[in-house]
Amino acid sequence: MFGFGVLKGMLVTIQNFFASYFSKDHLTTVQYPEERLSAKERYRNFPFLVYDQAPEDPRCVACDICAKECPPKCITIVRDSDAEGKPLKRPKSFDIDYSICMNCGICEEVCPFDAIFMDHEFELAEYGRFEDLMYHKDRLLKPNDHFKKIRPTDATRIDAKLAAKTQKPAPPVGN
Amino acid sequence: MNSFAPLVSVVQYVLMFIVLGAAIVTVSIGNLFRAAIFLAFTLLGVAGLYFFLHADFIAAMQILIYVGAIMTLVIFAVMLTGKMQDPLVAQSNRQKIPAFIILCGVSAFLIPTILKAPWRTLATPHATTAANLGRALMGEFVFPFEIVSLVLLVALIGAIATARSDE
Amino acid sequence: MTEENLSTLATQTLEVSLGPQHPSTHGVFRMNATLDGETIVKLKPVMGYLHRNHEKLAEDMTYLGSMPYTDRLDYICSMTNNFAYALAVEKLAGLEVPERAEYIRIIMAELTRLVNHTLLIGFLLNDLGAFFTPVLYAFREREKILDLFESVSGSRMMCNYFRFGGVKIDFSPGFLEGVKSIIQNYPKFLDEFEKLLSENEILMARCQNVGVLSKELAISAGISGPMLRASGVPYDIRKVDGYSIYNRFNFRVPIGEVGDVYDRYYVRILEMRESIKILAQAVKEIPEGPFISPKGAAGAKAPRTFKPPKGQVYGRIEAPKGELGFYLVSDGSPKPYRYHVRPPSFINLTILEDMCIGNKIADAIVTLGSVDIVLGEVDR
Amino acid sequence: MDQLFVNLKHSILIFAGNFLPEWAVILISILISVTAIAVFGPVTMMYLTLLERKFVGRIQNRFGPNRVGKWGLLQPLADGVKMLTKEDIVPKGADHFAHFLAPVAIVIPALLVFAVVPFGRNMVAVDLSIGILFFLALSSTTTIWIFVAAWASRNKFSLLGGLRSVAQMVSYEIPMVLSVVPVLMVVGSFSTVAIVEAQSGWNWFVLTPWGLIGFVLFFLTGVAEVNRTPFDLPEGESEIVAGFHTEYSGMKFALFYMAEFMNSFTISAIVSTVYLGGWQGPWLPGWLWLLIKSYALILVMMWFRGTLPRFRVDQLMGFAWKFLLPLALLNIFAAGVWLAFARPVNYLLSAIIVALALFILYFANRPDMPKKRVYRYAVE
Amino acid sequence: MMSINHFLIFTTLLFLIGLYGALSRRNMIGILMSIEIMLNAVNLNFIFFSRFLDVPAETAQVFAIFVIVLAAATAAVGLAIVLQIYRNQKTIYTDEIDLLKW
Repeated sequence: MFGFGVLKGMLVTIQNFFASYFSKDHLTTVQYPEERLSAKERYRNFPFLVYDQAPEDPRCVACDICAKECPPKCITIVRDSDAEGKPLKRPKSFDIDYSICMNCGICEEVCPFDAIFMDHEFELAEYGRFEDLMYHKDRLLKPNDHFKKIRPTDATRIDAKLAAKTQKPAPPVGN
Repeated sequence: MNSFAPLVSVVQYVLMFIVLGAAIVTVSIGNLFRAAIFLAFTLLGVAGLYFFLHADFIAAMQILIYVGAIMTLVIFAVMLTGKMQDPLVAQSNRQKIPAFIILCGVSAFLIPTILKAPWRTLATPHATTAANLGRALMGEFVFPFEIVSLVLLVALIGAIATARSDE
Repeated sequence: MTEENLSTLATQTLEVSLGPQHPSTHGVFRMNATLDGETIVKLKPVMGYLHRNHEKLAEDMTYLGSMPYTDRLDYICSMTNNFAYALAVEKLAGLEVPERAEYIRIIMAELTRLVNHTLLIGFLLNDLGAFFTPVLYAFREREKILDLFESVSGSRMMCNYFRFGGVKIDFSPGFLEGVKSIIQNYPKFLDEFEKLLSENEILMARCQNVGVLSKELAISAGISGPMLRASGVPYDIRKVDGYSIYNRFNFRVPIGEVGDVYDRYYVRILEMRESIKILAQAVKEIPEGPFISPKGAAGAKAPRTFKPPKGQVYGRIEAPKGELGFYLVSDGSPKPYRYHVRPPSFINLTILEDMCIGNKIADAIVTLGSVDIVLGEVDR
Repeated sequence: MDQLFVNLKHSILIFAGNFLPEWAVILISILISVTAIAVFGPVTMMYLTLLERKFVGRIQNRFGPNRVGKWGLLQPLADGVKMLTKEDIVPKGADHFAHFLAPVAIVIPALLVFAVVPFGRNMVAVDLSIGILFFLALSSTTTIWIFVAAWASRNKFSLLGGLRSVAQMVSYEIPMVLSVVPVLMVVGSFSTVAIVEAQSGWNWFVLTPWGLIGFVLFFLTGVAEVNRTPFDLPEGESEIVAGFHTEYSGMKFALFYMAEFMNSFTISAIVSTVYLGGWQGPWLPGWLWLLIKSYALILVMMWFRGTLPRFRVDQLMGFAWKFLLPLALLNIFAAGVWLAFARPVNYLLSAIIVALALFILYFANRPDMPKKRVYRYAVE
Repeated sequence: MMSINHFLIFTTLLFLIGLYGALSRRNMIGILMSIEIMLNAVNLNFIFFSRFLDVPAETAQVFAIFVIVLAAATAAVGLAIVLQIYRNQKTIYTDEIDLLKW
């Protein structure tokens, strides 16, 4: 009483004032553009598509599972077809509306072909609200090396799995 | 007085005109809230004149009591009777012109009197200090001082008792 | 100018709309307060500015699809929201949860409780007029827990971490060490926090006997969580239901006496200390093993194959803010037929007027702060 | 060093006296003093904002402004440019004239009181015989401009803030005036210069029993007079948005801000003058001593801001009327006793009176004081 | 130095302005404000006389203090009465308060 509680509180704040000059724990601000925190490996932001060799040949087979399971329905896939109109196992267009996507990572979980993953890229500011944040296939496709770089653990596991799959004769998949 | 005196009196005259102007606005403006603001300026100007008359203590009292306290009361009263300050309702009564005539009459009587009167001014103007004032209050004028204190106390209690809503 | 509004000076009241844009309404919440001077004579909460159709959206989505949406209910504690939803669905589908997953869940839930209560106390002090200092100290400590959440689930706030029958993924390496350091350091921070706040005369004067909620009213209004316990009702779903594996842990339930803002504040501080005790036990006992049951893993991989049997279920947990329940009706399809949330914030908010009437307007803000609402949960 | 500025002014005047008439020299002398104050006031205010943001920032474990210029030193300029270029919004229903007038008029007393602050030996703009009274009188005029601003804005939050402000400033003025009375009794003059002279040779009034109490009283009421935490109810942002300046933007808002900061500087300067010996001090030049003392007091104000929540209206009033006012009155008595007796005895006697006063007031206010509580846990 | 006549004319005018306000205002608060102006004019005269005429300065200043104090009392009681009238009569216009007029 008698203001001693107030004085005690003031002691705490002044301790913090001085500690901010000495201890990193008491000056937690990260000076963002100059200083950056290293992203956690599991960090998920927006999805991207993986290709192994060439961007024309993505892992995605346009099965549409991610589009169906996406909770906010931000993925739109159009399956490619050859000259005769026979559908091919690759997307003609693959659009993700980043302004709608809520970074839940469910597309990555449900993808049976390990073709879509969550990226670490977060500096995505654009001038256009709609068209600029609509990511088309060309902007979504990134090499497997990028995936390896950002998430080494998952990448090795998945690469091993895919390698095991290709060693075995591929099971006939009916179109 | 040194050669600086003319400058002082220029400032004094300016102050006098400010006071007069503010007072005229105070009594003639329709919006009572603004009238109160101009009254504040009038009172501040008068306080300034007290400073020039070397009545520092009175000047400080003027600011402290008039501007600090009475003006607050007035503005409060204006606010509490806010519905009375409808700009559409005339704020002056029918006595406007008679009042002006009376004014002219009184000034026609007073101003010549002032001009004619043989004022015996002092060679060296009086000045006093707050300490002397205090001694006067506690010595010569102690009885009126106590009476005034009592009046103020009674007025305070009376004001509180009057303004209170009956519950 | 009618006769009526000119009646007398004394009864002229002032109607003030606090919010939806107001510096301290914890989101887009609005209180239509009628003031007599500074005293509140009437207070009407207006909600719904953040309505996002959560429940109906969920009925058009697979069971898993709603999981990320539950994150956004009470966006401060997504983990417990996940927990309640997962618990309800597991009850519906009869899924078993592996031992390790239960421990993971409890660690996450208690960490969330720490986050929520720390932040709440920070914001409560902001409502009291402290210039951001407690809230920034709270943020400083919360960051450490959020870092852990990020390292394990990939996201700091919208964790989307729980899956039916377990959790999404096992701990990342170093996570348990992180929890251990929190168990070690958090009490120190709480001591500092208490030294800063608990005995501060201004805080005590502002909080004591303000926004008093009687035991009877609390019970009949369906209040839950720390608010109910601050009113002196020893009711904690962790003890009552013993859901998950809470009955294995040794912890106490702090009880308030008066049911005012100060009790609500202090009960939360004590609850945090108990949470740390639970965390310590959980970290010590956590076994090795799978983090999700095989059936659950299959369901998470292909959500459309996850079809709980027909039936209805109510799953509830002791969320940091109170009883968070999910009521689900299944018609045997991959989508719930009916999906309803019992949000603690919303129910606790309903008696705001009863707590505020007769107090000053500043107290209404503090009372609102002590109720601990998150508008995402209130408006859904 | 001590007379650096005095000599500077003096040599300018002598130089001017070579070819200018006497009245022009006096005019120049006045102009120099006025310009010095008119520059010093706003510059102090600008850098006080920076100091406050840096200091509170460090208290809150963050940097504070550090982007504009080295250590953010250009931040005040950037803020000024921003304020100047902001749109000046006047509400539709506002009284335009009063809305414009209030912020302008509020700066004038804030600047005028600099005139009686003795910055150093011979460094006072006007040595008024009623210096302290001048300061008190002018700072009391701030009330009506705040109220005019509030009323002219036609905003309920502004009005509430204005009403609070009037009630608070009128209440705190009384203990403020009474807390200076002991010094006036001992010195026998209102003049700030005389007060400083009386404290030469470490006879600082704060070192006497009544002086200590008077110092604390004067400082606390001063903090209340300039509406700073924990007495910042007129602008309590968590309750009434921004109080009386809710509807002000751009430069008008900046003027309010400027008045507040200049007032806090003058309050600190006057408190150091009256109780801390003003510019008296060893080794360093006098003006530096005064600046050191005032800045120390300002830092304490900022420290308050970084730590304390704010009072509630009724508690604020209770604090002024039930504690500060009787204490100030008893303190006058203690000072009288101090004057009446010889050296060693008077210290003892006035210390006893002061201690007794605190003791009595403590017990008299006990029923209103918050109490510590003991919490129990629900039995298992 | 200021001419004594000028100053006295100034105070006279100030007094008359106040008088005009007191006579012509309908609003009771306005009348009170005008009365304050009149009191100020009188006070100015007191102080002026004390400085330049052969009167003890203290006497005049003490008188001025009493006037200020009484003005404060007037304002407090007067405004309280105004509020009470407003509460009972719903008006503070002097020409509408005619309860005693037949």
